[in-house]
Amino acid sequence: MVDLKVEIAPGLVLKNPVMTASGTFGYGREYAPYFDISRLGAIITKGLSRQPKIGNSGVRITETACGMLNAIGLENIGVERFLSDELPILQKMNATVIVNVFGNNQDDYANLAAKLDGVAGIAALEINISCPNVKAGGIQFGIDPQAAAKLVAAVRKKTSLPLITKLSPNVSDIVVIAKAVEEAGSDCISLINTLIGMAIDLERKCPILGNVTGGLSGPAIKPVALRMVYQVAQAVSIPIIGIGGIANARDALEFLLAGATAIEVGTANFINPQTSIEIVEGIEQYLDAQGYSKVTDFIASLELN
Amino acid sequence: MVDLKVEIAPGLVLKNPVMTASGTFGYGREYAPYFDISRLGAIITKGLSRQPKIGNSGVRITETACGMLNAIGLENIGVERFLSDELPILQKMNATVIVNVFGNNQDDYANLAAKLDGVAGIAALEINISCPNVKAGGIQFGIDPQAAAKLVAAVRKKTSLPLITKLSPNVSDIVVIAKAVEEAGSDCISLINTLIGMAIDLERKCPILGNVTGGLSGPAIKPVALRMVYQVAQAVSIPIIGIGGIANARDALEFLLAGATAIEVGTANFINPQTSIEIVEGIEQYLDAQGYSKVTDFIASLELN
Amino acid sequence: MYLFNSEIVNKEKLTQNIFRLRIKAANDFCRVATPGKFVMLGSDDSLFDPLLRRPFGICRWGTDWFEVIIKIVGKGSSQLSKLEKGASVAVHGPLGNGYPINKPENEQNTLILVAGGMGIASIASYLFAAFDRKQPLIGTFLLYGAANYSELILLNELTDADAFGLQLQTITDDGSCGRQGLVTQLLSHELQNNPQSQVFACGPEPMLKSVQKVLQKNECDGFLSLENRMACGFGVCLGCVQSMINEDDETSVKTAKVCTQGPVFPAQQVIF
Amino acid sequence: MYLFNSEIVNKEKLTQNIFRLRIKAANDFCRVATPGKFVMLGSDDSLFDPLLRRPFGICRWGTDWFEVIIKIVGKGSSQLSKLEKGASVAVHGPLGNGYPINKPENEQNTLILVAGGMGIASIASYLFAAFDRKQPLIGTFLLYGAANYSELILLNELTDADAFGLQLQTITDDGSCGRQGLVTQLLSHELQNNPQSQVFACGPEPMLKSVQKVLQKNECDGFLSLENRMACGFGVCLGCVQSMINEDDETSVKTAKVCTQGPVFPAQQVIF
Ligand SMILES: Cc1cc2nc3c(=O)[nH]c(=O)nc-3n(C[C@H](O)[C@H](O)[C@H](O)COP(=O)(O)OP(=O)(O)OC[C@H]3O[C@@H](n4cnc5c(N)ncnc54)[C@H](O)[C@@H]3O)c2cc1C
Ligand SMILES: Cc1cc2nc3c(=O)[nH]c(=O)nc-3n(C[C@H](O)[C@H](O)[C@H](O)COP(=O)(O)OP(=O)(O)OC[C@H]3O[C@@H](n4cnc5c(N)ncnc54)[C@H](O)[C@@H]3O)c2cc1C
Ligand SMILES: Cc1cc2nc3c(=O)[nH]c(=O)nc-3n(C[C@H](O)[C@H](O)[C@H](O)COP(=O)(O)O)c2cc1C
Ligand SMILES: Cc1cc2nc3c(=O)[nH]c(=O)nc-3n(C[C@H](O)[C@H](O)[C@H](O)COP(=O)(O)O)c2cc1C
Ligand code: FES
Ligand code: FES
Repeated sequence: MVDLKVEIAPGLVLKNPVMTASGTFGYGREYAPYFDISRLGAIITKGLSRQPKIGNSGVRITETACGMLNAIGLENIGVERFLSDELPILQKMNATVIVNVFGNNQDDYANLAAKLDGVAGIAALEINISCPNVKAGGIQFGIDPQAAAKLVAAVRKKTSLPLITKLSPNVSDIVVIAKAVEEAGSDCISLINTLIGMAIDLERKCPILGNVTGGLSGPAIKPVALRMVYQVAQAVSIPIIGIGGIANARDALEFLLAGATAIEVGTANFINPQTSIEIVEGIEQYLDAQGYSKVTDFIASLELN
Repeated sequence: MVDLKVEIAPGLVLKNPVMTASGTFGYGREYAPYFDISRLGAIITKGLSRQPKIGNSGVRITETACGMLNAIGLENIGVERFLSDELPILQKMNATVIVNVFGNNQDDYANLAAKLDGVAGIAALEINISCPNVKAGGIQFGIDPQAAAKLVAAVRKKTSLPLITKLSPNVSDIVVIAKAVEEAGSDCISLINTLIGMAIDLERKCPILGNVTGGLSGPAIKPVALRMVYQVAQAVSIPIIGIGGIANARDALEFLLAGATAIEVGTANFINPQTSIEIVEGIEQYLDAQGYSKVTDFIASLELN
Repeated sequence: MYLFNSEIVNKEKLTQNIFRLRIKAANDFCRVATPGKFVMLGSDDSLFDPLLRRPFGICRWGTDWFEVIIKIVGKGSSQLSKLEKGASVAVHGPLGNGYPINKPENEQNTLILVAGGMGIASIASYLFAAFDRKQPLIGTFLLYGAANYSELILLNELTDADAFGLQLQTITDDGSCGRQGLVTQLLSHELQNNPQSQVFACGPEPMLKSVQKVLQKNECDGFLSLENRMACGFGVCLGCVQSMINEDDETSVKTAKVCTQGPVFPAQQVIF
Repeated sequence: MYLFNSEIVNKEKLTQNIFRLRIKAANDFCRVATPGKFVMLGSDDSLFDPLLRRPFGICRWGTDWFEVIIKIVGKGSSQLSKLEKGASVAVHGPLGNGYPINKPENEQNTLILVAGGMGIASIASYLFAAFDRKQPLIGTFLLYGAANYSELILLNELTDADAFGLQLQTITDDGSCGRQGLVTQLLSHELQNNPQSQVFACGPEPMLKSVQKVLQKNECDGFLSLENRMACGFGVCLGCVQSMINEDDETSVKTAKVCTQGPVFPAQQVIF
């Protein structure tokens, strides 16, 4: 049996490299009827803000070719209610929990980091500096390396939790941003968040989404995600979590080859709630069949022709 | 019958808004067996350089979810042979010809512009400042607004032809680049070129493309293209040509609604060589049925809810 | 809810672009189905266009099968329409909360079912469940509107139901069957005759909006079954939310997930 | 070449994962088909996964039909495998340049056909064309290699051909049919017996490479049919190019489009 353990931050060893992407796994317990969520490497919660947010109005999702656009607008129950109502349930389920947070400004992030620091049952913090769907959803931090570094440094000061910074793909040079957040003290980088896209209703001659634009996710974006993971893996020495269009074990394995230490499953959770656990099993079977004794031997083993 | 004429640059009126994207229509005559190519708004040739280029070796194309990656490497016969061998044929066919060019540096672009200036049978110049597949394929100009502006200004000096600048989507802020090239004297902006992506062969544990990364095109990228066209349309006053995943008349109409004065059909030409002419017919039928007397009334008529 | 790959055991064309699929299901699935619940259906997991599964009401069910009625409107429904008897289909359900099926408090109260267009699939699930339980439908009205005669489906099956006491009225936009007009006109009329009625309605949003107005005007309660766009169907994407009146704090609005908290909601709570 | 939507008139399973489709075609299509040419096939233009059409050799044709033999290896081929008799299919072809079908200059020369795996579909097109023209195949060898017995297809149909004079030899990787080994071993042997032969070969790239070596060693001419990845199939994407020896200038390399200049090339020109 292949050893699937991976270390995604100093001291943070996951039982396997499969996590669930923020915003696609609710607060975790919604998946409990479908499988034992403690079997995942980790679950990453819907992005939390200091205060609850009601999100965008109008149509929030629409399907595109091999992808979907969402403009949820970071609707969430807020950090307080998460800690009181949701986290205890996840602890009871023995799930490894990574909390995703976002804010309107540096203060918000620092405050959230401080609030979550030392809370039992939280394995790590993923800061979303890349949500395209709200004006103040952190996107300004995601495209400017200086701003990103400053934010990461501020959060770093407030937390002893392993810190994952989630990057936006909507940039000219992902490597520059990745290096900046590594430098600033991020323990790990996750990428990619959604590409910014738009869909139009020809009949009604208006944008389909209430928010006009939205985040593109799903298999359509996998090639972009894979490229960015590969580029960043060449440039940084902290672990990388690959995200973007992963729908099955083969996709996940491709991201590992490209240099990701772990992966997050997003949109595919909507199609089949068991996708993430099937990916755990698929990776295990594949590596076993290939004779690997540990997944870490497989990671970043891509060969150039 | 709806009037399909559009003006994409001062004095350059096309018979309809449908063109074919560079690199997906050969030098034009390859499509002559399938329909009368003079019926298109214009055909845009494979990107030309001063000298012929042999392109990349290894696998050059691979399919992805609702898209494809290409790493052709700008293989082309060079401007001289185009002028001697291809252009006369296109003239005989009465095709409206727009020539796409690229270079390694500003000199190359200026030189190409000078050479093509005043040549009979060329309706406009499209400069590709955005090809991701060769190190010196212009990509540096495509992501830096200053460099883009300087290049456009230099080309502008060398040609009296209508000048279209083709932008890369691999940027943090497409609007800044668009404004820079407008300012620098471009008559028109075409967007988008391909997104940079990658595909991996799990069995062989290596990148599928010989060039490791390639350009992502096809329906998968349509939401990104539509968003960028919409954003740029809000910001510039020169005409915009929409490109990206257009596969049928409905797609084309969506780009027109978003603010494109014309569109280019790319990857879809590979699937069905008659796609572009079917789109001309489809646009005409749709607008006729909707009671439009001219397509320009439809362009940019998107309403926000 | 259950997650399984199943088989199409029957396929029936109802109109040019509406068809019915009977799909195999285990006992457990059928035991938890109730009128108004739905399933997410997908056809082939190895291709990604269409990507997401699509929601359809569970229209009828037996011990080891259930039926959906699907109108072809886009790529998901048209792909499902290509599946023939014997083909496999991916099923997730039963999902959501259906119509309240406890008897109306007052036995004398009438129940008015209002269906617009494909809303009939959801509304019919209530009727078929009653038929299958041999529950009499005395005092039950079905007000059914559609664009034209050919869009009115299930008429034969629902007319058979006369025996059970169901009173059916149809109305069409073009008058090709029943009265000419909108189904809410029928509703206004019936509510005047039967002011104490319970109302269940399903149909396009503009119709539900106007049903809500009629109910308000008549100070009558009712339930609306919504059909918002869904990505997941089980409460995790937040794509399907609908604004609702916040009962705890009437000055503010809250959102409800149509998939898990609905699709059936008390009419007075929904903010369109 | 022609571009049309057509109908599958027959479907036949040859092995677990190889099937044959007979597709309706107009006279004109069949008149310009020659052995070694190919078609681009697609199944449904309204869905984009798979996106591109896929190339398959035209294996046989009559007055108003042609056949392809398809091995399921990925999403395109597996989607085509789901089409049943009566389904529609999008066709573009005949494309490319096939095998030279003029008689070998010297009538006495033997013709050696070398097929590896699915390369048989292309090679068989030569044989079927000969059968259908009732052209005798005296002095024609078919050397056919595959992984194992069950991967050897068309054996019956090709054995019938014995009557025409065809000499068939099979070889498998595991020895489950014919000799054990690689088809190029058979080729080496035959070329020693018949040094003046003409050779046509189709199969996976490693096989063609080694065919090329054997031909070189025996100073023998031949033609290789390549199966590079294709996006368009008609010369506009430049995706399928293969490096070739530049005859005009032997110090430099040129590229050829496999789709329009091939797929069949003189063996000595190809640079693998
Ligand atoms: C709980 C629930 C129960 C349903 N029950 C049934 C049923 O029993 N029978 C039935 O035929 N349909 C039912 N529907 C509707 C059905 O889900 C949609 O028709 C289907 O998802 C459309 O998918 P498509 O891929 O064919 O169309 P798409 O290609 O996705 O869309 C086609 C057109 O419809 C529009 N559209 C798609 N979804 C919606 C939406 N939810 N609201 C408004 N416009 C939309 C699109 O913008 C587009 O114009 C139900 C929906 C819900 C939420
Ligand atoms: C001129 C020509 C004639 C052909 N004739 C036949 C025929 O008669 N019968 C037949 O079964 N096949 C034939 N092929 C091969 C056939 O086109 C491919 O098997 C098919 O396109 C694969 O599509 P897919 O979507 O099923 O596989 P994909 O999902 O595209 O790929 C499946 C696997 O095959 C690999 N692959 C795909 N295409 C190629 C390629 N061209 N070269 C190397 N590896 C590849 C992929 O990397 C992947 O590992 C021919 C190809 C050409 C160019
Ligand atoms: C409906 C939806 C909601 C999302 N919400 C969040 C969020 O709250 N925080 C965040 O960091 N990413 C969010 N994302 C982005 C995903 O976590 C992920 O980065 C992206 O969807 C790409 O992965 P995929 O292609 O596998 O879906 C959301 C994505 C979707 C589709
Ligand atoms: C095979 C291929 C070759 C291309 N070559 C060029 C080129 O030479 N010059 C250029 O400006 N764009 C080139 N492009 C980009 C297209 O013109 C177009 O911008 C892009 O493919 C997006 O449109 P689509 O999604 O409709 O294909 C090429 C695209 C493809 C797929
Ligand atoms: S459809 Fe996803 S939350 Fe309702
Ligand atoms: S397949 Fe496009 S040029 Fe050959």
